[in-house]
Amino acid sequence: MSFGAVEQLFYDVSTKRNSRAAFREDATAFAEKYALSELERDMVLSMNAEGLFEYGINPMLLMGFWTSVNGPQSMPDYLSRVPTLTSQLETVSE
Amino acid sequence: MSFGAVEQLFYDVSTKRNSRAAFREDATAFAEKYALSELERDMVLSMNAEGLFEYGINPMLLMGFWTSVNGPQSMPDYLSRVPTLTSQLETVSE
Amino acid sequence: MAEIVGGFIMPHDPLLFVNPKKKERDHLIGAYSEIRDKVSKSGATKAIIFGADHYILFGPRCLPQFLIPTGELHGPIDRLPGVGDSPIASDPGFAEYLVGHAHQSGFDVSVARDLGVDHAIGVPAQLALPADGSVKTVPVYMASGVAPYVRLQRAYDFGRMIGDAIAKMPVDESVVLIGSGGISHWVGTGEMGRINSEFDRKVLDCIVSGDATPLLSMTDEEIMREGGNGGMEIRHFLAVMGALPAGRGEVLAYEAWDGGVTGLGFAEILPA
Amino acid sequence: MAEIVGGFIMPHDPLLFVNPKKKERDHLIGAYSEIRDKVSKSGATKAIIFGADHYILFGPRCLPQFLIPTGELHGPIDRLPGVGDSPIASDPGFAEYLVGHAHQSGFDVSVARDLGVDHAIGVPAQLALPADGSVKTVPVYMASGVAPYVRLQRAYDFGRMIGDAIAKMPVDESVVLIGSGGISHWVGTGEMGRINSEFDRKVLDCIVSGDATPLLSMTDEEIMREGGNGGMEIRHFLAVMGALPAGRGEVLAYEAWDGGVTGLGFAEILPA
Ligand SMILES: [Fe+3]
Ligand SMILES: [Fe+3]
Repeated sequence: MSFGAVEQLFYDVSTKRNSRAAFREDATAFAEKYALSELERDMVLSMNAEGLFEYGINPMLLMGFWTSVNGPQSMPDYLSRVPTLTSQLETVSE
Repeated sequence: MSFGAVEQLFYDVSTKRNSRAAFREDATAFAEKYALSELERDMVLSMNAEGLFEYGINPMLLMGFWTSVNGPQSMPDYLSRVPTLTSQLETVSE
Repeated sequence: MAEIVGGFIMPHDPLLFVNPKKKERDHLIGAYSEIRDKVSKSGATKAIIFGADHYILFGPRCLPQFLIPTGELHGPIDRLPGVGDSPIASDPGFAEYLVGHAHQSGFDVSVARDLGVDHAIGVPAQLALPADGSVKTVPVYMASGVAPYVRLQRAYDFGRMIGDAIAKMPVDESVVLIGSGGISHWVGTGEMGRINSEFDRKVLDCIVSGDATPLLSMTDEEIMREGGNGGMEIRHFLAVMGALPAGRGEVLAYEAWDGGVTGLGFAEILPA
Repeated sequence: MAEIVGGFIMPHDPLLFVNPKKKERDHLIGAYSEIRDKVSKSGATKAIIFGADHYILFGPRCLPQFLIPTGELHGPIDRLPGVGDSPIASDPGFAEYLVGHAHQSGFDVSVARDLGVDHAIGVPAQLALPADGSVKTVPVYMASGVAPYVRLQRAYDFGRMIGDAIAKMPVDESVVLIGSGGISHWVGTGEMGRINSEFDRKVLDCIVSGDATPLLSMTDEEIMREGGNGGMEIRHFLAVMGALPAGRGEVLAYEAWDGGVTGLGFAEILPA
């Protein structure tokens, strides 16, 4: 899986001004620079917080990516979508 | 000393296309983004291979920076300027 | 001979500074000042601050278990209201000594030659150390925010190794150690906003008693469940405890502050 | 049960591929093919390649002592004539197993979740392993190009730990180990172009005898003086020797090739 490429994209968007601007301008074109699987690309482009969290993306990074793109006022929206950590722990321990 | 800032500049120029172009276009403006001391800035802007080597910059990085800026055909010029590693070892062991 | 003159734990919660709900917080900001006074009175000349990267400084191409910056310092680069990005007094020679001792002792610490620190290091450095730069800081980044996480016992052993490094320094120095981290908190997960005071008390009790065993015997899954992914930062407290074995502690302030999302604990650990 | 079926050392000198002086080199390129055939015949399913970063992959913000990439692989990103940047068969599960075993054994290996490798890993992976992807590669980057350098004994002990990890794997696997590095060479220093055959022979003699002691007892200053800053890469050979203690070696090819700047040695190490 190319999990790491998703995190690299999120890291770039969260920490680099140019990457953030480029992603906001044309997310599809920006995502093409990363070796994402089709599933990954779809989750990234649709800002699928639930799917990305369950996929195992680091939650701090996912939140940083989300708020970089949608602004800090989008936090309630993010939190209404993202699953609990506990739900993931139960998945693991089953 | 801000040694690390010099290496960060060299690393960026050696490994990032945009940084290389920006340095070639306007080295003085590019160098201002890094917290260099006056001595360091002078050595960088004058491409002072001898001084930078003696200052302790990693030789692989220094060579990479030099040839990124001046092109691979500049290697003989670089080698005619750069001191020997042995000369540095003697300095250290004295 | 160098010696450790004190240990502290304190949070670095950005919300305490942003204060979006405009809640009363002077008593919490005051806890940083109280520690600053204690550090001043201790005669400290050096500080070692253990903190986490939150996937801001280090990207997916290099995720270190332990990392010590050996150059000049400034931060926090993620500026906070009241905590600007300004220089942090550093001591590259001391940082390099610690790196060398770590390598010699079998700890494969990574280094940064040029690093602006984030709020995990910047908040304690700017608020809990004297403003005159008389205390030189060495940050130690530990993998507490991004997996694979440093193992709990390894965090404790790292602190022991740091204690040994200080004891063996041939020069007169007085060192304070700071474990920077929130207690229970969930960051970027559906629980965000939950604070588990029971977990927080358990952690603070260990610090007060000077017995790290209950912390060391937790699994990461337990910590995640009871303390959240942010609670993984107890590793930083374990490093301080490892350097001050059997040192008893005192809680200076604790609050499950409703202006933020984190159990905020401030404590002092005295050398045994 | 998994086992190590063979060890190899080989160079990764870019000049061998660029060949700026148009020198005869088929016999050297042929040595890679010879090793590839041996790997095929050994029935290997996994390869671990020890290499150096040359200040290309990791910048001044994070310089690891040891780093294992745990994601998908491709490279070399610094494309060379005849060695394109193409996928390298990987096994994230095996990489994660090695990281976990390292951490459990007290080696604080950093990880990369997403990394294109450079020529140090890419050259052996593309030229010395079967082209059909049947051998899955795990790279191990060691600090041999940028200070602070991994200590020699630590490099050897790291190899021993890897040998232990393989011995304890609960599945059937056949593993080859590759130490990737030139012998004497000076990179970016005034000596560049000098090759010290005497140093090269000393290193190869140790590999042939299976006795690492003469290498382990060198100081870094000696290596720098006699083998150059590039000679620090003997750490990668020491890792292979540590995993194959007392394994005797055979030199497959050696040349102080005048088309480049590096003592080029190819050797096989057989399990004792
Ligand atoms: Fe934190
Ligand atoms: Fe090399």
